[in-house]
Amino acid sequence: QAGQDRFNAIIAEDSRIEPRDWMPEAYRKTLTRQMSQHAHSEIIGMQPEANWITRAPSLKRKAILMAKVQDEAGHGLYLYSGTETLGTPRDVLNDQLMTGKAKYSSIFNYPARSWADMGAIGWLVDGAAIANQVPLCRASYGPYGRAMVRICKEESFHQRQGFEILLELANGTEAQKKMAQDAINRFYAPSLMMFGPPDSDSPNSGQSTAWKIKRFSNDELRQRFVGMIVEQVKVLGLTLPDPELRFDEESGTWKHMDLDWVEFKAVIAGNGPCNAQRLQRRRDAHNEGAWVREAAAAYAAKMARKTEVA
Amino acid sequence: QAGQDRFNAIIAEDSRIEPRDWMPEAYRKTLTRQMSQHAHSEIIGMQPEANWITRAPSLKRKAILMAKVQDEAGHGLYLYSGTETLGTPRDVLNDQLMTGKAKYSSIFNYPARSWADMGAIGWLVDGAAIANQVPLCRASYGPYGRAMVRICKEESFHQRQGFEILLELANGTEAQKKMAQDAINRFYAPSLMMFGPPDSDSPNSGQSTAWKIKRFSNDELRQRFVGMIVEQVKVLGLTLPDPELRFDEESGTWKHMDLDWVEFKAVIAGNGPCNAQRLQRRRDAHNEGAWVREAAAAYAAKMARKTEVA
Amino acid sequence: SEQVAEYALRLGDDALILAQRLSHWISRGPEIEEDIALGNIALDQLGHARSFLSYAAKAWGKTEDDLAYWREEEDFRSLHIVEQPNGDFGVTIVRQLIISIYQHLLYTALLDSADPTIAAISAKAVKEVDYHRDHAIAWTLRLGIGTEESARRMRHALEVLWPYVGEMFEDEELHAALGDVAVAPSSLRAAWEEEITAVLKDAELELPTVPFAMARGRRGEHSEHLGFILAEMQVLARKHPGATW
Amino acid sequence: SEQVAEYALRLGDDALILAQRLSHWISRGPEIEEDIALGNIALDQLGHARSFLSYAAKAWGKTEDDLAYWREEEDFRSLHIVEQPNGDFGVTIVRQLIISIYQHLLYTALLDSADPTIAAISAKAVKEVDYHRDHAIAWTLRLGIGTEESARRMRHALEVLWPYVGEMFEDEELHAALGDVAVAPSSLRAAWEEEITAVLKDAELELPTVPFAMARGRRGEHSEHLGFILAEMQVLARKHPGATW
Repeated sequence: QAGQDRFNAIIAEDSRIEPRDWMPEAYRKTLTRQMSQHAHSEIIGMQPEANWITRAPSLKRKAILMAKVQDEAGHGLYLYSGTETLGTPRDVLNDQLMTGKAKYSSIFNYPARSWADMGAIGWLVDGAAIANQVPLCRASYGPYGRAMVRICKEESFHQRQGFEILLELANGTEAQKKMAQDAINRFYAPSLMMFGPPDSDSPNSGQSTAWKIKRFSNDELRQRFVGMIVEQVKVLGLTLPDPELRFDEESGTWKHMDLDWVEFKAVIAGNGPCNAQRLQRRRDAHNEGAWVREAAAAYAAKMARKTEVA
Repeated sequence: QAGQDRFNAIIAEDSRIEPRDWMPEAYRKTLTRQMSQHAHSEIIGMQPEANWITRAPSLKRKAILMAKVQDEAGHGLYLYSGTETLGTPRDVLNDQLMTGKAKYSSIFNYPARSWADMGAIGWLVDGAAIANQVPLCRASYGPYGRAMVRICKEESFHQRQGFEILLELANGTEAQKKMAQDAINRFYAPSLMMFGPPDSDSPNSGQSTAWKIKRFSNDELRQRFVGMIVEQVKVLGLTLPDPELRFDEESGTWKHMDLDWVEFKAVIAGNGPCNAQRLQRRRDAHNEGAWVREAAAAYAAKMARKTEVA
Repeated sequence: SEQVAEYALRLGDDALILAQRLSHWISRGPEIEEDIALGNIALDQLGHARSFLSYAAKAWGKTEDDLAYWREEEDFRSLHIVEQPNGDFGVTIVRQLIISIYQHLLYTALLDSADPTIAAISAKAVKEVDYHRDHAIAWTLRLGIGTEESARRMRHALEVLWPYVGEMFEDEELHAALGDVAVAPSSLRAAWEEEITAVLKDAELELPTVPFAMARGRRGEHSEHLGFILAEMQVLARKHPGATW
Repeated sequence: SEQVAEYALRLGDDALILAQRLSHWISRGPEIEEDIALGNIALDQLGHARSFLSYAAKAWGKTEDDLAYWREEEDFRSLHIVEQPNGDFGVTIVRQLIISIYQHLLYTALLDSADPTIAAISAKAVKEVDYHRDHAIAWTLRLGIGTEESARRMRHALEVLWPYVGEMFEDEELHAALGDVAVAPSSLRAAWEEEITAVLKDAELELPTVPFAMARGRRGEHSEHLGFILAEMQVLARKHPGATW
């Protein structure tokens, strides 16, 4: 009870819970799920972009893309460490990912079909991720909030790079412009869906808000994001594929087209174009690397014995 | 002694030794070596051409090339069967190939670097092979001679196809013409060396000639081949990369440039550009297929038991 | 007509991409007999592709090579299943099992196509695909029943490929529009399921339960693999525009 | 000068093709730490490639991308060793061991190059390559000593790659012509052999005895692999001539 009181006090004064602090099991579980999902998303999210590294159309873009995918691996590791502070080791988390028990951001189950997708993913997908994550920098769990600060910094760098790719294409040849518009057309709706179902249909976020993990509702975040991209797409001289998009003065909100939540749920359920491929790639990398990890462990054990003996 | 007499008589009357006939051990050994080398050459020889199947520049050429490489696999199997009649099973022969104990035609240790090589290999390499093999259709060992009859028929078809590839290139764009000439430049000397060292430096062929396996000397066969390609290259409107090439009226023979027998021996010894790659590919295919062969054997055994029980 | 050409393009692209994938086995098979067998199957598929693509090309005043070498990824109409990597021999065999049963049913139905060219190509193809099916079934039995290792690999292969089965049976408006010329893929589904279920049962394997992927190859929305396949297939032809070979 | 550019091209092409090969590991490593490590090494090599190729390009009035994307296979100057397939992690590590020791010696020697640009690029590169060498050595020890399986794979990797070691130390006329600008590869050989022998000994591995292959990448005579590497690397750029990205 003393623990619970202290926990409540920390939450109330908007201070931070640290790993050694007492915390309710449900809080621990919620955070573990959310942080590991986030980590998994970074790791799986490497794949659509890695798909274009070997084909990047200039050496400069190749270097930028490689560095970006590296950063994602780094974020993944950082978030796994954060999750481990809650008591679940990384190999357990990785198993949950590989067996399909744990989720990751559904957007990565769409293919990266053209080079312009490197732009659209950076601008829209990373953009949506940032909109989601900036408030998480103040999340009540210390390691999570701190990880988010660092990650958000890099993500906004990535978002700018994505925007630059699109800008270059939009000012390029007709074929490049078409490629850019096509990528935006494909990623617009899925990126809006990254904020989750409408508030009217999102019953679970009350507890997260009370625990000061979640600070804004799905729709609030989506609104911010839409407001942002509406302005930015003008700079590109391209369009968002949404005939219904308009600012409604009366409610002070953006009205957009209906999103296909049936598809959204189907993709989460495993029916997306690339779910099977993404998980399989992860499993293949893990399985094919087993002998390497075993050798490294055996070597470390041998060296430890040697040191003991000496 | 009766066996030896009968063997001598068969050879003397230019008739054929069959698998059940008595034969000297040395004859058996020589034939086993020669036939299995020939089989290995067909199998390894698939690789340089297989290298271009996925990139063939027209669907028609792709189909022709695939059929050709198939034929080579067929020749390999046919020759392995022939060799098995001499008492050495195929898996032993295959082991000899994979461990580098058995040789194969050295020409296949050169890379197939361009599409035009599909033409040059067909025209020059298959051409030289045919010149070597036509006399073997009358080889004293029955299964060998019969295999050669069938193989030569298909090979001359392949040679025509190779010539056609070059002809099309020679009549094509400047880049295509250049590609064709470059391929001929690279394959000319190695194809001349396919007949083996000059007679003056080839001490081993006496016994093979006496046994009526070999019917013509290395230089005799090389002369025939040179005479043939000298005429054919004119049709192509291309040149052979040999400034010394001329018909010497006095000796009635073709004079050609000195061939680089040092390189020839180095390639045979394992130093060719592709020796390691060719053998490794064969080993990889074999090793990666082990579970398949084991499963097939296990299945056959299970089915046999079932039939027994029933 | 344009629509018949569109239909022929679908049949041709499936066969072409499958041929391209299978041809990679030549010189890499688990035994030389399989270099030959898979090579023959690839060659048959390439033959079917050439017939269908030539027919489609005529409607547009083009050639088979124009269609094979000069279309962009989004203009291909292949199914995701034929674009999938070869994997190990087990994956290739399961893909062959899935496709050869499908193609056998499809070409059999197309014998009655109201378009005489499609019917004629199908009549030739169905005989060859019948052999492909025999080959796939024979290996499915060997590998399903053979060893624990081979059975494990076959179960894995089924899981890896099953997501792309759903797309094979999706009808398009084109099918309805073409009437008796085409066969609605959905009409093949029951027979296909019955047949493959029986084979898997004989092979002591089970139908996988993994969900189908949203795959829309018929609309030009391809797997991430196709770009790599085309880069390799088209590289030489595209370096020499206008050349003949 | 033209000759300095030719020399820079050799250094640049080795780094570029190696970067291209290594980058394939990103999202496929045995652990995520290795996705990062191999990715970093690839990124470093790409950086070196860009510096050397930009420098070479200037002499010809071109750009780094002109050289990377618009040259044909025979115009590349890369060594066969960097063109070799990644193989398993062991093959990649052995290739890294072979190359990183080599590059470390080479760039160290080039610190004294009479060409200030080459010296400057080498000064930056040598620090990074030093890390690549540490990485390769650490893994060679782990895998050589770790388990029987890993030792077996390392012996295999050494056999597979050793044929392409000979070419690395072959001098060309260019080196003599360039005098103090360049480093004769043969001059690195003794130190390289000493260093790799010591590492292999520590790792309980042996120098392979397989013969060297005739490899003449410096003359534009490449392994059969390079065509495939370039087809993939150049495909997109070549579809859009004149475009900027």
